[in-house]
Amino acid sequence: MSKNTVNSDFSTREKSQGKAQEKPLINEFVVRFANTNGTGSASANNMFAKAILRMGIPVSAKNIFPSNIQGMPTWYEVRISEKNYLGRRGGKSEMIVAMNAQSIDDDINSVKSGGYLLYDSSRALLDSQIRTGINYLGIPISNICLKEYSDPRQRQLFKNVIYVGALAALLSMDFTLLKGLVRDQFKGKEKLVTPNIYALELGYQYANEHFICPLAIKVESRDLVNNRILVDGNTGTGLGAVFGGATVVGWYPITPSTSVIEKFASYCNRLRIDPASGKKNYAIVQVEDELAAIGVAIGAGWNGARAFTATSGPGVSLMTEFLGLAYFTEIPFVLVNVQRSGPSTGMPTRTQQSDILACAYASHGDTKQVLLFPDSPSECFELGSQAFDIADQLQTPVIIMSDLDLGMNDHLTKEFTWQDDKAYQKGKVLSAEQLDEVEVFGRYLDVDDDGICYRTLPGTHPDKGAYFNRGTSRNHFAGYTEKSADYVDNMDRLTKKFINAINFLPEPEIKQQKVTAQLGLIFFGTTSHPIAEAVEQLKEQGLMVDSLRIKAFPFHQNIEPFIEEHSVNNRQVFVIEQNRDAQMKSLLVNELQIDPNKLASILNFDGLPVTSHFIVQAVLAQLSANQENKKTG
Amino acid sequence: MSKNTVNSDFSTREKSQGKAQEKPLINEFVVRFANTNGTGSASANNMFAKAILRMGIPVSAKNIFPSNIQGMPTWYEVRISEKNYLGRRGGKSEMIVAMNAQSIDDDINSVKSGGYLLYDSSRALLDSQIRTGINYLGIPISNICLKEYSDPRQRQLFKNVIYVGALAALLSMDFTLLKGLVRDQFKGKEKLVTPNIYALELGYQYANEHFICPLAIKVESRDLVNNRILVDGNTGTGLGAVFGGATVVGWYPITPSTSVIEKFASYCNRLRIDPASGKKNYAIVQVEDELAAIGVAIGAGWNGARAFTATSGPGVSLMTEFLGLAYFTEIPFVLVNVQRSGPSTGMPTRTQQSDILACAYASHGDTKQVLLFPDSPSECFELGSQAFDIADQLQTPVIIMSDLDLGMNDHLTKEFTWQDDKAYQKGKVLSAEQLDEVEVFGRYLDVDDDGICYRTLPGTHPDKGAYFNRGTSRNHFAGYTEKSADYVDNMDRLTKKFINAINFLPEPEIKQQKVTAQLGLIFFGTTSHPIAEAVEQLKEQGLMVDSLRIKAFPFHQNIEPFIEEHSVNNRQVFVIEQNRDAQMKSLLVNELQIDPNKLASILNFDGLPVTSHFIVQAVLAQLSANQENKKTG
Amino acid sequence: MSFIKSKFQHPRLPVNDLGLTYRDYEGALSTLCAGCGHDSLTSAIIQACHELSIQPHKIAKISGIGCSSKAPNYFLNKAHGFNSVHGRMPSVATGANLANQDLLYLAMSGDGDSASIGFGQFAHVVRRQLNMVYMVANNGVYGLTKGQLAATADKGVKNKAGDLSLFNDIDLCVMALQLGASFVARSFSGDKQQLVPLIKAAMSHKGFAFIDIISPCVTFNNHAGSTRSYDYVHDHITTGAVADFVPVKTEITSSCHSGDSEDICLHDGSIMRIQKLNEEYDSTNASQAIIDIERNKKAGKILTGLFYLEPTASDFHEVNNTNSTPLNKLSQDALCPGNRVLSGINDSFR
Amino acid sequence: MSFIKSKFQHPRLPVNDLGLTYRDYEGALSTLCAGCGHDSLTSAIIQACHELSIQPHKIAKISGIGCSSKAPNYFLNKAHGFNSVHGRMPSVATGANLANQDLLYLAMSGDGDSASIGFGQFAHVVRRQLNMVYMVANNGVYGLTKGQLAATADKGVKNKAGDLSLFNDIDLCVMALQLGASFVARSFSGDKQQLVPLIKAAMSHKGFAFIDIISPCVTFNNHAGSTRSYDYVHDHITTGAVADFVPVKTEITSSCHSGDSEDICLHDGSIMRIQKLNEEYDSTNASQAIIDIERNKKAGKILTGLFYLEPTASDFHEVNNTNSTPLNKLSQDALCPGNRVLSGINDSFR
Ligand SMILES: Cc1ncc(C[n+]2csc(CCOP(=O)(O)OP(=O)(O)O)c2C)c(N)n1
Ligand SMILES: Cc1ncc(C[n+]2csc(CCOP(=O)(O)OP(=O)(O)O)c2C)c(N)n1
Ligand code: SF4
Ligand code: SF4
Ligand SMILES: [Mg+2]
Ligand SMILES: [Mg+2]
Repeated sequence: MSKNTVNSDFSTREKSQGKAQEKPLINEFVVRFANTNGTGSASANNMFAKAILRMGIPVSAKNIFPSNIQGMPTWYEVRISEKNYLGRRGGKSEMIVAMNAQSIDDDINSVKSGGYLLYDSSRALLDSQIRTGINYLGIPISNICLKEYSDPRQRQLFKNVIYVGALAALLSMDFTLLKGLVRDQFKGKEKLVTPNIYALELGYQYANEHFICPLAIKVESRDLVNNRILVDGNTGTGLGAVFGGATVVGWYPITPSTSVIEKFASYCNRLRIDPASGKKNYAIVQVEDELAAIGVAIGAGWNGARAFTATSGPGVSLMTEFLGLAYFTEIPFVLVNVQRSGPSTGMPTRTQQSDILACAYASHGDTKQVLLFPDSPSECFELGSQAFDIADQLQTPVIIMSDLDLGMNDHLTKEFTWQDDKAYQKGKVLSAEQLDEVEVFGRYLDVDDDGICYRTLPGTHPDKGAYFNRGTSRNHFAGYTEKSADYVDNMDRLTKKFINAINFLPEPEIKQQKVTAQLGLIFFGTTSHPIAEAVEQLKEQGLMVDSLRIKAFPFHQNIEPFIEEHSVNNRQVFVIEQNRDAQMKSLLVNELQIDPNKLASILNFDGLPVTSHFIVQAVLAQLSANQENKKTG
Repeated sequence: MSKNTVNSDFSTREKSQGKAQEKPLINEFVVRFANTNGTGSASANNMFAKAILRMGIPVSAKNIFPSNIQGMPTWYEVRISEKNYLGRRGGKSEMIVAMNAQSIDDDINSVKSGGYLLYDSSRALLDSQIRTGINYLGIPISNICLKEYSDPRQRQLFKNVIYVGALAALLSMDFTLLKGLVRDQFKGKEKLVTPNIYALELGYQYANEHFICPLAIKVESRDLVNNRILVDGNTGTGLGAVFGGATVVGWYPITPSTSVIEKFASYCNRLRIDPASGKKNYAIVQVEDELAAIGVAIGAGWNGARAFTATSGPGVSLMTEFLGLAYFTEIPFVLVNVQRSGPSTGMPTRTQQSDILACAYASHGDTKQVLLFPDSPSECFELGSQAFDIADQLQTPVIIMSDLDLGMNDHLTKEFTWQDDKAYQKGKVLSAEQLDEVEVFGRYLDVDDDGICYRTLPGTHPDKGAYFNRGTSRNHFAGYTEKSADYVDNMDRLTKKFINAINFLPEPEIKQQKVTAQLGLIFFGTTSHPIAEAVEQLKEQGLMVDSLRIKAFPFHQNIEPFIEEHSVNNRQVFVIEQNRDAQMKSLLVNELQIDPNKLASILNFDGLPVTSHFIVQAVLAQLSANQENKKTG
Repeated sequence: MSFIKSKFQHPRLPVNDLGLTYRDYEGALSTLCAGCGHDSLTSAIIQACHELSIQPHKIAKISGIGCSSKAPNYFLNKAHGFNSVHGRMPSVATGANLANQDLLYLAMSGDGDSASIGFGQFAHVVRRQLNMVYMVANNGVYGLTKGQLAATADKGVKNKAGDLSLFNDIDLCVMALQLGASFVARSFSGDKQQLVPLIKAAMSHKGFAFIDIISPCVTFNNHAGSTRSYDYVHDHITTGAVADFVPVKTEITSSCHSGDSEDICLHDGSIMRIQKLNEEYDSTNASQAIIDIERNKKAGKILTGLFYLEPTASDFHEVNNTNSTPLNKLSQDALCPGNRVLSGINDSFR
Repeated sequence: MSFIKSKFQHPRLPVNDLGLTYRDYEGALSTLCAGCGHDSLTSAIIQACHELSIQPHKIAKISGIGCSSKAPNYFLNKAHGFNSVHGRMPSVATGANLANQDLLYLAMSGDGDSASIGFGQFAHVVRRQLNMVYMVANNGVYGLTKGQLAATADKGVKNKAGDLSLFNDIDLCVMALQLGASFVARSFSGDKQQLVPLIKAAMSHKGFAFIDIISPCVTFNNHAGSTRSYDYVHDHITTGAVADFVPVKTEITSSCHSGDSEDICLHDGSIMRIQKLNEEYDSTNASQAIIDIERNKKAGKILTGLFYLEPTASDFHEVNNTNSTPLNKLSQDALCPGNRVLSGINDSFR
């Protein structure tokens, strides 16, 4: 076997130190794991990220996986940043753990000069795979496993744990803490603790014995995490729905939204069993397709239960007809759209923010839908529960616009919070008693002049309040009509309600310099992750930035002034989004009647989360183009 | 029975003349028919309109019918206009034929002062139904039928023919011509000719005997029709598809698109039977829903047949997912969208242009669809056949945006024309021979640098050209890829193709004054019908107008300059559309990067075709608001 | 269809156990064609509900799109109704039922609505054992869009426009039986004597109850040659058994004499009393029912009546083990785990 | 799944009548999980096509979405393929077939793709008698989305995640039989001896041919307790008859010895040779097939083999009376009525 190991030149202490960066890089680098999917690497990689977290160092993790079940390349990128820069950094990484023979050539090229390649030296690298300027850390992982384990599944699984152990030594991680993590992770499956720790130690020892540890990149404990947690957005959304009181779910599996429902289901299973009877205080039904999924949510919403469904791209398209019905019949429910790269099946395991127009104007005819744009798992939780209040109060669907990056990747995020004294806002639903007091009940009477009418639930009152809910035009009393005046009246009221919706929606998050800055950045959802870093980098270029994060559609009245202020006096507004067609910009222009030329677009739509680098380059390019124009124009 | 007849005071010669307008109104008035649906009135009313046409007088007809099969009020509005104003005039009409007891109160109020009410006097009117200032022409139609016919169906049917006969006398129509029309209409069913002519004569005689004929409104033969024809848009579209070479249709019934398919089927049945074998040179399949309908069109388009489907509102929403697939996989086919009033089921028998955004950006992800906007039945024919060339050349779906008014109402329109020497443009499809010559075939290689790649059809070549068509991202050789660069390359090429599409699409129709006029009107489809009249009325107010009719999306390069020119120097551009949310304006603003404040919207969305009156009032209101702003601003 | 409905109420209109008259179960005036089968169906539903003394507001009416799907507007004015989108009623009914299992779900659909666009949803709501009454007004055509052939039209018949039905028909009863529905029947809107007891039994049945009701379209499918015309159906209808519905008057179910082989005791204690007309008839054998239906069809007969009944079937909520308190009535306390639990959850992400 | 496929071609690889080797029928390298049933299915298709000497480019491969629907990428590289959207393959296949009836339509779907989201399209393409081979790779789960239960999963089983299958399964063979498919069979991807002849016969059959192929998902449904695992299927599979496919070598169909009661002569003159293992077996009786399937299921057995075959069935184009020249090959002359006809039409609007 030793014949297969790579020339040890590349894995000696000397080498690995010789080429390392001059000054040690502490708590500010990226480790990339290249694996094969279906080999159990995800949990080991996750363990690595969590160990960093427990050392008090800010960390983020991106799982870049194929639309496939087994055998294809998959990457996991851990960014460690005590500066709290947690967007995807992009570019080459300081270290790569290259466990996949299929992708190793590319992986070798994606190491920064002076960086490290940890690889399985059980098989020799090819000459062509030897790149000068990077450090090769060969560990004969397969051979170790072959010797240590007889069960092929274990041989496979523990490979991953071994390299985590090695990293602990190489990066100077807290090994005791790492072992504690294993114990926590396998709580309930204690039998697995010892072998996992053993595997960690195998790697740890090997590295200590063969390399000078730590390397020139390493971690040091800090206290920078505070009460933040490391969790994915879909968990936040699913848990938010539990706290928000959702009881009815119709759904159909689709990546990357599936885990919203899975998380909802598993928390319900823990937290929503009636203590007296042992029965479920919820009903989840995996239906035949997305048309049925949204139909279930609408039927339940009509009947007064809090209901939701979750889907992605193709599912959203299939839900279009029902979204129009719900808009027009004014039925509350929540739709979680975890966006992925379109169009069509597109890149189903890549991220994007490209369903904005499809959702905002979903369905034929004049329709507008309420959208929420969470940017973090904790906001997924927050808006994921609030969405039910909003839907009930506005009597309309609320669409939570998440995306694959937010939904499926682990992010460092504020801990989830809940006010126990905050009562659910059920909106204008008349009880039997209230109905008794009402002189005339008209389902579509705009009694309060806010566009929101009173509704009744089936079964409420023996004589009053029943009406026939329909997708056809109707008068104030829900009676069928083809009268133009009735139709127009109703449509105008819906517009009024939509404008009024702003009062129920979260305000944008605006960060202003003392003096209005030269640059105004507008963004939303995961586009906000690299902003802090980009702002810093722009500052280094002498450019001050004000920023506005959109949290909801229809747009809050603060947005237009922000744009106006930042598009005069040589200032420039950028709208940053992750789609090709500048969909959010379109929505801003349409709905706020803004001159599109006031908004420059920064569009990243390659399926990977946008980086600060991309943003900064785009800003600089646009600014110099502006200069150019001024000269020539 | 005579007891039931209305006080004859109101139906005497004296009365009917006494209140008539001073100067006779010739060839410039509206006759409105109020009927009950399911009573066979449509064909009689149509006969009336056609008789006017044959007298050489321009005429248009609007059928305002309920979403119901039998027993509900329905109206038929015939506008006679030797000035060639053929948009819906709106307002009150000069004459009403009031045959429906349910709606008669409203009908009486919709007669112009000095106008005429022709009604069935077999039953007495109520006192409340006697309005001063209009002329009552009572004919005991039911009684006549009761006496003349024993079969209840005939009693019902001939009522309608009788009032047409009466109108012939009252309006001084060419009675011989009318009888000739009956003969033409019942060609093949000769048995029906005599009884129909007899019924016409019953009415004709009664009117001549009881009223001074003609009235002060009347028709006079002219020669103003030329070679124009009177036909509905769906006939044009269906026939266009026959001439355009469509062979495969999947469809699902929905008003108002159903007759596109019915017409296609009936013309195919006449014109597309293989003379040798007696077999069909086409295949139409009524499938289970709209998802299947568009699936059929896509499958056939992929396989190289010209295919189409037709639908309306809810069907468009259901087709969303497949539209995204077709955009992304670049499959040609034609979708006819005969728009109706949305959202949801909305007013299914009323017109609107409110699916523009839903179609232009159909489906999740970044997608853009090619749209055509015919404005007349002859353009339905023209674009309805050209659409297949466009789709084949661009390898993408083409959506024909018709509407209920255009599709189902009879319009006076240029005769259908066809160039026998014009060959179908099948676009870049490689034959076996061509494939043999090609070095490397890549389905998505942009060989000509126009964004349009070469495609192959299944079964063409034993060894070359086969590829796997998929909704997932792919490289130049149609291989699956999740590489960001490949994905972006493909998406950018689709953008390039979309821009290039302009070269294949009809140019806008621009009508310019010698000097750029103060007003620029932009409109499309049926919104163009009242324009000639509106322009004239504005001229009377001293306002000169330039106009631009949009015929296709993506937008032609002439449109932006038109807007720019007309939004400087106190000029004003209006976009006229039949929807609530200014959808065409949004599209213009988004796609041309135009300041929305340069475009004032005129929005008619009550389900009835927009009138010149509405447009003129809106223009004047906006202009005075502009003035106001200038003063205060 | 008549336009002026007399407001006159006979002072001695018969009242039911709730003191309600037939009028209390009526709906808006029908706008369907005069003579439409769906109107008879409407009145059978009204009669069944009235006679069973169901509280009208404890019913929820759900439908798709079509003339048949409009019908719920014409009965039970005091019940909420939901006229949804074409072919997707079953999913809306599912959501509604999940939210509140205490209402009685009366669903109305057409053969276009259920056998074409909605066939997938139909199959899956059967599978889901939703506790509902699912009625299809089967006229062999699409009434509302003017007479196109439905998938239930017999092969070889022509519609009024002369189009030929080219393919095998889909028999929704056969499909419901095959997919495991626990109550399956067919009837004729023109035969109230048969129809009303079936509707009553379906409403008393717990679980998924399906009734296919042949309901002629006088406007588009009542011509000679149609196999869904009044005349044709009158002439070709047959049944395997006459069923009578005996409501339970007391809450006790012991009165249920299940010893009598012809009586089926329903979930609520009411009884379906069956008189066989055909030896093979067996309401507990779904396969036999399919064979009978198909044999009759081959013989040119339309078999009607109760085909299958599984009185002890369970419904979705039993299978799901849902709390018996309707989900839409649960308080925030029961739903929201609260802050203390949340902080434990937060810890799991550290 | 292996990543480096040897380019080495054995110089004496057996060639078929067209001079093509097995390799000429292969596709791209599979990216499915090692051991996935779908890969065996793929190789059975390759073998069937090779042995039948079908010209690869005269085949069109159509599929929906799922691991199974990816499979067409892994066979017949020289045939065009269309991987469409989830559950809607049947409509795409319909359009394709209408456009060109001269190709052989090989369709691949999954149980999620066909029994859930696509159930409506499945039912209607059966009804439409489309001339195609419709294969479902039935693994009881949604493979590609990581193991959720499909509607074909047996009631009471658990998936790998531990979710219980709560409702009756949908048996697609029973449905196809009930809806009038003219060729219905079930097989097992692990049993090529049975599967290959069935695929060949399905390809030779004119009309709608359906094969449900149990194709275990090694990753999500191969655990103990699954009824779709290799072990379970091996242990519980049974058949009513062994069928062998005898291809026709000459164009003359007289060689078809239909006198032999066990031989079924197919449309193209090839023969399906049936050896009954069960007395009741009758390939011409769809009702009997359903009964057999269900009886076996109750007995814990999975019945496989050819269930039903109607060799003289007609297909859509026959019913529609379409010209035999494929519609996509008709010239403009045949399609466009031209200006003279148009002016007559114009006159009808005057
Ligand atoms: C998505 C969609 N497609 C088509 C239609 C048009 N449409 C309305 S009713 C109907 C068919 C109704 O037939 P059926 O369900 O048999 O009811 P019936 O009118 O015969 O009672 C159709 C196709 C629609 N409303 N929505
Ligand atoms: C409209 C839509 N909904 C959901 C999905 C996600 N999805 C992809 S494959 C699949 C199920 C596949 O299951 P099956 O058809 O049984 O194929 P298998 O993978 O088991 O072979 C689903 C739900 C999708 N692609 N499109
Ligand atoms: S069209 Fe037919 S189904 Fe519709 S209301 Fe009239 S008779 Fe009834
Ligand atoms: S997940 Fe299952 S069905 Fe999909 S490739 Fe793997 S084994 Fe096959
Ligand atoms: Mg019907
Ligand atoms: Mg499956």
